Amino acid sequence: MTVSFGIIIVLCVYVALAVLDQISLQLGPYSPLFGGAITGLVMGDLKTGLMVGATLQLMTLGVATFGGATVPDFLTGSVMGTAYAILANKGASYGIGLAVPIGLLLTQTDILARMANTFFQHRADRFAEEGNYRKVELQNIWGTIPWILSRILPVAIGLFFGQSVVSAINSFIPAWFMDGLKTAGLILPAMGIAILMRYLPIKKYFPFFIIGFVMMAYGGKNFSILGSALVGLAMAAIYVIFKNKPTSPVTTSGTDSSENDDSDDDEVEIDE
Amino acid sequence: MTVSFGIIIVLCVYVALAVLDQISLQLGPYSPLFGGAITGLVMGDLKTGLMVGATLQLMTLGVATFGGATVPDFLTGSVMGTAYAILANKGASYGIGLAVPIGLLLTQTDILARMANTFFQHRADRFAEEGNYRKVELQNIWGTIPWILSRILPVAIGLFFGQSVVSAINSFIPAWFMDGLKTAGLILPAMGIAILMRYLPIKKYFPFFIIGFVMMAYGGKNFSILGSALVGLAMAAIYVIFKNKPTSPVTTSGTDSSENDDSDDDEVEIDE
Amino acid sequence: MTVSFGIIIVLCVYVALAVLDQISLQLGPYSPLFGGAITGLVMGDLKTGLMVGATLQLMTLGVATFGGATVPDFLTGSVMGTAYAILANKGASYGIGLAVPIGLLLTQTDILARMANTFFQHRADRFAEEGNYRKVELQNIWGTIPWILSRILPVAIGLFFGQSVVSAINSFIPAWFMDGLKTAGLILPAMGIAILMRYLPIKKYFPFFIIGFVMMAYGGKNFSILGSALVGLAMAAIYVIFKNKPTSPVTTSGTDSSENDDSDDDEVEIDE
Amino acid sequence: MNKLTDKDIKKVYWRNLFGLQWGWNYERMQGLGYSWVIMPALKRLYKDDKEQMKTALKTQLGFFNTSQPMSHLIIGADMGIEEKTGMSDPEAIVGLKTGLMGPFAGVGDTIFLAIYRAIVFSIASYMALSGSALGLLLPIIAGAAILWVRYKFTWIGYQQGTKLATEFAGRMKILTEGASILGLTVVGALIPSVINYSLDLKYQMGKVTLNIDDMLNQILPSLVPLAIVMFSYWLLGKKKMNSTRLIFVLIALGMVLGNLKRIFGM
Amino acid sequence: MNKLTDKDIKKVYWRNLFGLQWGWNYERMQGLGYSWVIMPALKRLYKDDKEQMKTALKTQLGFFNTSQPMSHLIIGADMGIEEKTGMSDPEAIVGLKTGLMGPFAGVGDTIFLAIYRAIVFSIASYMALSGSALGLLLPIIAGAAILWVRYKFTWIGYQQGTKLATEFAGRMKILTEGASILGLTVVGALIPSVINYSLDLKYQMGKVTLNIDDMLNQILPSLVPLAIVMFSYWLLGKKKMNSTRLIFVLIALGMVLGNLKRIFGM
Amino acid sequence: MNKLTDKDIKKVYWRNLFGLQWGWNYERMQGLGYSWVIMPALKRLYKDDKEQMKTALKTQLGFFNTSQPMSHLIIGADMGIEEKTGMSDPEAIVGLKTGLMGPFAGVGDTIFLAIYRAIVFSIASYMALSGSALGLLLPIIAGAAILWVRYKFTWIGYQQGTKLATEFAGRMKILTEGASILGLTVVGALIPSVINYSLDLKYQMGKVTLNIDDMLNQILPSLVPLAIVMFSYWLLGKKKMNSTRLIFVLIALGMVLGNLKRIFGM
Ligand SMILES: OC[C@H]1O[C@H](O)[C@@H](O)[C@@H](O)[C@@H]1O
Ligand SMILES: OC[C@H]1O[C@H](O)[C@@H](O)[C@@H](O)[C@@H]1O
Ligand SMILES: OC[C@H]1O[C@H](O)[C@@H](O)[C@@H](O)[C@@H]1O
Repeated sequence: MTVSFGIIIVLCVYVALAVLDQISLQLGPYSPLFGGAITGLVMGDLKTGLMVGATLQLMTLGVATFGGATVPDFLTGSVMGTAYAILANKGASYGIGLAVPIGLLLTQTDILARMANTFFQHRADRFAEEGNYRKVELQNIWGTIPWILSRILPVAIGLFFGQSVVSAINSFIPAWFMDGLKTAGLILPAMGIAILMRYLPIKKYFPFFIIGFVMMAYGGKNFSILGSALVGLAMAAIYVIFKNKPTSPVTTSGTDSSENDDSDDDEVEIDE
Repeated sequence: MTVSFGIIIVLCVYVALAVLDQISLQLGPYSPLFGGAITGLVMGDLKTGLMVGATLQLMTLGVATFGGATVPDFLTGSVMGTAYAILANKGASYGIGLAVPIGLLLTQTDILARMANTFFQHRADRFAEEGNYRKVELQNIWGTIPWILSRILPVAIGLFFGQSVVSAINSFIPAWFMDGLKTAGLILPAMGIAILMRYLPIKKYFPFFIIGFVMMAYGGKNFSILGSALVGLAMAAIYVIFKNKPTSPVTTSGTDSSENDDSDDDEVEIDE
Repeated sequence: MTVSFGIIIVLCVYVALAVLDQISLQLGPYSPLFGGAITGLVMGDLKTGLMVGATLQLMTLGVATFGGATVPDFLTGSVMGTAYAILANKGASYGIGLAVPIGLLLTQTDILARMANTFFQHRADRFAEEGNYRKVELQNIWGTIPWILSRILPVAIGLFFGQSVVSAINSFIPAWFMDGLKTAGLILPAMGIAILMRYLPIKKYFPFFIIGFVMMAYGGKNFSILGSALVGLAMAAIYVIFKNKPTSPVTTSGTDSSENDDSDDDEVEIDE
Repeated sequence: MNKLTDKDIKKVYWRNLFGLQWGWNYERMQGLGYSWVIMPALKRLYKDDKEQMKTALKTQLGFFNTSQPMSHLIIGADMGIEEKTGMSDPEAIVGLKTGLMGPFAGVGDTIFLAIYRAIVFSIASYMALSGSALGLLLPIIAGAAILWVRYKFTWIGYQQGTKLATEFAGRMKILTEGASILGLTVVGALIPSVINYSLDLKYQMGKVTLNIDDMLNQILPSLVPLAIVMFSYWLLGKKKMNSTRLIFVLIALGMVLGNLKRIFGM
Repeated sequence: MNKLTDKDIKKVYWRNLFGLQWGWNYERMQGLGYSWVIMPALKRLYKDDKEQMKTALKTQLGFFNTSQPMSHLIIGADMGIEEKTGMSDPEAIVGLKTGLMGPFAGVGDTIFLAIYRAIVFSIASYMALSGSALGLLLPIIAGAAILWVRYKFTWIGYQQGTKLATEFAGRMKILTEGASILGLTVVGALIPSVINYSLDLKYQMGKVTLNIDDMLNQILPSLVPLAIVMFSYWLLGKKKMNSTRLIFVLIALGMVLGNLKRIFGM
Repeated sequence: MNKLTDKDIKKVYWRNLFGLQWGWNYERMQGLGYSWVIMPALKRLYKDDKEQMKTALKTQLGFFNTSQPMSHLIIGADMGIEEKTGMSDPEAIVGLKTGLMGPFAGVGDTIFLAIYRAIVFSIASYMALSGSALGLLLPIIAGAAILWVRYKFTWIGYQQGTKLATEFAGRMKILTEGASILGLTVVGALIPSVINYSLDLKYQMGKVTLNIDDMLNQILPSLVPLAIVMFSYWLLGKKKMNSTRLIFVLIALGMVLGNLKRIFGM
C-alpha cells in the first residue's frame, strides 16, 4: 500500500494551515491531537489516528515555544507517525514510537524557517527608509512562505517514500528497540512537565505543586486536570484576594433579600 | 379511599404546631422532611412519607425566609403531596410532583397571615399609650391565630376534598405533564442554591464556592455535605486567624509535657 | 515448647542495642515494629512477629518521650508479646493483647534507669572539680549500663519463665478478658493521638486538624498518612511564605526559557 | 431602681425562644414580639413608675427584625442597659437595637438559616431516603444544642451590655466573612449533591452510541446541574425576577427537559 | 491630526489575530509582524505626512516579542497614544512596547501557552482515547472564547493608553503570582495523570511474590513518575542541558527501562 | 589559643549522634552527655590550661535538655564561640545553651519525634501488615537521611556561632508554627487511619435491621474513633490525669466495649 497523491496533497494543505494556526489563532489544528485525527480520517482509519494523536498530545502537554524557543515538531511527527502506522498496519503504538524521533529530527526545519525570515525583516527595513509602507506590509506576508515550506516539504517527502521507510523500519529495527521506544513514550511527558517546572517559579510556590500532585496521585481515576485547575484557580484567587486587600473592607452582605438585589445582573466574576 | 376526620384533625394539629416551630424553635417539625414523615406515619405509609418529605427537603435546602421574605409553603405542600400520593397509591414521585405546585399556591396564605398581624400591632400601640402592659402582652399572643389559620385551613380543605382532587388530577393531567413535573423536581434545588448564592457574597469569595463544588463533584459518593462544611469551617477559621492576628504571637508550645498541662481542661475550641 | 538459651541471649543483645538506638540514632531497632519482627525472625515465625510489631506500632504512634517524660516500654512489650504468642501458638492478637500490659508494667524500669544515672552525674561533678576530663568522660559511658540492664533483665526473666507465664495466662485469664484486651488494643491509639493533640497547639491551629481528619475520614483506603503529611507540609509552607513576606516581592519569572536557566542546579527546595 | 433577678433573665430567654415572631407583621416585623419577650424585665424595672413604663412600651414596640438566635444577644444587652439607666434615654435603646439588628441578621441568617439547615437537614434527608426515620432525631438533637447557645447568648448580652455594641461590631465583620466562606463552600457542595438530574441522552452514530452524559462528565462532573444553577443565579439578578417566578421558569424548563424524548420523537 | 475609526481598531485586531508572527525571525522576533498589524492605524494617522510615516515604520519594525493574546493590550495602547501624540516622541512608544512585553510574556505564556493548553488538550485527548472525535470540538470552542478575550484586550489597551503601562504594572505582579499558583497546581497534577509508566517488576522470593509497584504505591502513588520528573527537572538545571537533549536522555532511559526483563533475563 | 580542626568537629558530631543521652538523668538530663560530646573540642582548646579546663568541665556538666537532632546546632555554636573567646565568659555559654534548648526542643520534638515517626513508621507498619518485612528498610533509609541533616546542623551551628542565637530565634517562632500546622494535619489524619474500631452493633426492629455503624458513618465517617480521641484529649486536660492513667481508662473502656454483646445478652 502506498499513499496516493491525493492524500499527500490534502495532508500538505493541512500542515500548511496547521503551522499558520500555530503562529496565530492556536485553535487546535496545530496540535498533535488534530494531526493524528486528521491524518487518520484522511487515510481511512480515524481510530488509529485518534490514538496516536491523543497519546502524543498528552506526551507533550508542557512543551511550548516560550520566548521563541524551538521545540521538536510533534505535529509533523504525529501526522507521519499516524500515516506509517496505518501503512504498516501495526497499530497505534507503532506510530507513537515513530512520531517522537520524527518530531526530533524535524526540530531543524523550524529553526531554518525562523532564520529565513530575517531576510524579509531586512527588506522591510529598507522599504521603511523609503517610507514605502505597502512594501513593508508585503514582507510580513512573504514570511508565511518559509513557515509553510518547513512543514510541507518533510511531510511530502516522508509520505511519498512512506512505503520504503516502513519496510526499512520493519526489517532493520529490532524488537527491543521498538519496546524501548514504547517505554520512552510512557516517560517522555516528564520532559514537558520539567520544562513547565523550570518555567514557573516552583521554588517560591512549591506548596501548590505538592497539592496538585497529591490530589491527582490519590484522587486517581476520580479526579481530572480540570478539577485540579479549578482548585488551583481557587487558591490563586484566594492568594490574590489576600494580597490585594490587607485590611478587611466592610461587607454589605446581609439582610437584603435576593428579590431586591436587582442592581447587578452579571454572572459570577471577580469583584473588584 | 377518603381521609378520615380523625386523620384530618391530627394533621391540622400537626401543621399548627409546625408553623409555630417555624417561627420559633425551628427544631424540625416545620420542615418538609417532618411534614412528609408525620403524614406518612398518620396515614399508615411511613415509607412513602419519608421519600416525599426527604426529596422535598433536599429540593428546598436553600429556601429560607431571609429578612421576612415570603417563600412557598413547602411544609403544607409536603403534607398534602404525601397524603395525595397515599390516597392515589401512585408512589412517592407522584406526591413530590404535586407538592411543589401546592406549595407555590399557598405562598399567598403566608402573606395574608403576616399582613393580618398588623392589626394586633396597632392594638398594642394603643394599649402602650395607656401603659397597659398586660393588654400589650396579649396582642402578641393573638398573633399566633393568623399563623395557625394560614396553615390549618388549606390542609383541612385540601384533605377533606382529597379524593376528588386526586381523581381530577388522574383524569385531567396528561402523562407528559407528570413527567415534566418529575424532571422539574430534579432541577428545582437549583433555585434554593441560587438564592443562597445571591444572599452570600459570592463575588468576593467565589474561590470557596469552587472548592466546595469540586470536592463534591469529584468526591461523589465518598463525600458529604458535612464533610464539605468541615472543610469550609477550617478555611473560614484560617481566614479569621490570619485576619485577626497580622503579627505572629509568641507561641508557647513546646517542652511542657502533657502531664503538666492541667491548667486547661476544656475541649477543642477557638482559642481567643 | 520453651525458649532456648541461645534465643534468650540473642534477644537480650537485641534489646540492649535497641535501647541504645532509642536514646541516640533512632534508626528503627527501638521501635515495637522492629521488636516484633526481630523476635519473630529469631523464633522462626516472622509473620506473627510482623503482625504483633506492626499493630503495636500503629497503636503507639503518638507516644514519645517529650521532655524526658516516661512512657510505657512498648518495645519490650512487643518482644515478649511476640514470644508468648509464638510459644502459645495462639496467633498475633494474643500477643498484642499481652504486649500492652507488659509494656505498662515495665514503665518503672525505665524510671529506675534514669534515676540511677544521677549517680554518674555526681561522680562527673567531682572529677570536674579536679579538672580530670578523662574520668568525666568515662561517667557518660558508664551511663549506658543502667539503660541496658533496664531492658535486658525483664526480657531475660520473662523469656526464661515464658512457658509458665503462658500456661498461667491460659488457665487463669477468662475469654471476656482477652476479648476486652483486644478491643482495648483497637482504641488505644487514641491515647497517642490525644498526647500529640495536647503537645501541639491545637486550639490555635485546629483548622488543620479538621482538614487532616476530613481528608482521611472521607479519603479512606485511597489516602494515606504520607499524603496527609504532604498536604500538611504544603499548608505549613504557604503559612510560612505568607507570614515571612508581607509585601509581595518582584518575581522574575517569565520570559527566560528553561535553556538559559542554568544558574541554579538544585532540586526543589524552599527558596529563601 | 429595682434589679433584675436571674429568674427574670430566664423568663425573657424562654419568651424569646417561643414568641419573638408570633406577632410578626409587615409594619414592624418582630416589634410586637420584642415587647412581649422583654416584658418580664420591663415589669420588674418599671411596674411602679407608670411614666417610664409607657415610654418603655412605646420604645419596645418599634420596628425590629433580626435573626432569632442572635436576637438573644440584643435583648440581653437591652436588659443590661435598662437595668442601669432605666428609660432615661430611650434613644440609646433604639440605637442599640437598630444598630445591631442589621449585622446580626446577616451573620445569623447565614449561619443558622442557611448553613446549619443545609447540613443538618441534608444528612437527615439522606438517612430518610435510605429508609430510616431515625435521621429525624438529628435536627432535634442539633436544634437542642442551638437552644443552649441561645441561652448563653442571653447571658452574654446581659453581662456585656453596651460593650457588646462596640466590641462585637468589629468582630462581626470578620465573623460574617468567615460565615460567608463556610456558607459558600457548602453551597458549592450542594450542587452536585442535591441536583441529581442528568440529560439521559444517547445518540446513535453508526455503530457507536454517543452517551452525552458520559461526555459531559469527562469534561466536568455535574456540569449540567452547575449550568442550571448558574442560569438560575443569573436570572435572579434580573429586574422583575424573584424566587417565586424562578420556580415557574424551572418548572417550565423541567417540562421541556422531561419530555426531550417525546419532543425529538426518540 | 486624523482620529482612528472603530473600523481601524477592528482591522488591527484581525491582523493581530493572524499575522503577528508570520514574519517571526531571530533578529527582531515579532518586529516585522508588529508593523504589519498596526499598519491600518499608521496609514490613518500618517498617510499624509511622509516624515512621520518613515519614523513610524522604523519604530514599529524594532524588536518585539510577547505573548500573542497579551500583545493586543500593547498594540491597543500604542494606537491610543499615537492617536494623541503622533510620532512626536518615538522613544515613548518604544519604551511602552519594550516595557510591557516582558511581564506580559511571562503572565501570558503561563496562562495561555502552559495552563490553558494543558487543561483543554488533556481533556480533549482523554476523550479521543476513549474513541470519540467529538472532544476535538473542545479546543475550538474554548479557543473561540479566547479570540473574544483578545478582542476585548484590544479595546482595553486602546482606551487606557499610557495608564495601562503604569496601572497594569502593579497588577501584573500579583496576577503573575496567581497564574503561577494555578500553573504549579496543574503541573503537579499532570505528573500522575499523564505519566502512566510503572516498573512492572515482580520478584519471586520463596513462596511470596514481591510486586515492586505495589510496594512503591504503598509509600506514595505515582512515586516513579515523580522521580522521573524530578530527575528531568534537575537535569534541565545543568549547564549544557536543554529540552532537546533531555529527550535523548529520556529515550535512552526508556530503552533501558523497556528492556529490564531482557536485561535481567527474566 | 588553639583552633579547632575539621576532625574535631567531626568527632563531636559522631559523639553527639551516639552518646548525648547515655548519661541521661533526672537531675541534669542531657548534662552529662553534653560534656562528653563536646569533649574533643574542650581537649583541643584547654588541654594546656588547667583552670580553663576546670571551668569548661563544670560549665558543660550543667543542666541541658533539648531535641537530639537540634542539639547539633547548639553544640556547634558552642564550639564556634569557645574557639573565639574560650572560657572567658562561661555565663555566655550557659546563656546560649539554655536560651536555645527550649525552643529547639519544641520544634525538634514536633518534627522529629512526633511527625517524622508517625509518617515513616505508619507506612512501614502498613507494609508489615500486608506481610512484607521490606518495609523495615524505610525507617533505616529515612533515618540515614536525618543523620545527614544532623551532620549539616553541626557545621551550620559552628559557622554561625552567636548569630544563630539571635537570628534563629525569630525564624524559630515561624518554623514552630509551620511544624505545628504540619503536625496537626497528620494528627487529624491519624484518627481514621489507625483507630479501626467500630461498634459492630446491629439492632433488629421489626423487619428492618438497624446497623448502627452504617448510620453513624452516614453522619460522619470515623465518628466513633473521633469521639474516643476527643474523650481522651479531654481526660488528659484533667488534673491528676496522665498518659499512663489514660491507658488504664482506655483498657477499661475496651473491656466494656469488647463485651457489649455479652453485657446485653445478644
Ligand atoms: O514568550 C513570548 C512569545 O515568544 C515567541 O514569540 C513565541 O514563542 C510565542 O509563542 C511566545 O508567546
Ligand atoms: O433576616 C432576619 C429575619 O427576618 C425575618 O424576621 C424572618 O425571615 C427571620 O427568619 C429572619 O431571620
Ligand atoms: O524534649 C526534649 C528531649 O527531652 C528528653 O531529653 C528526651 O525525652 C528527648 O527524647 C527529647 O527530645
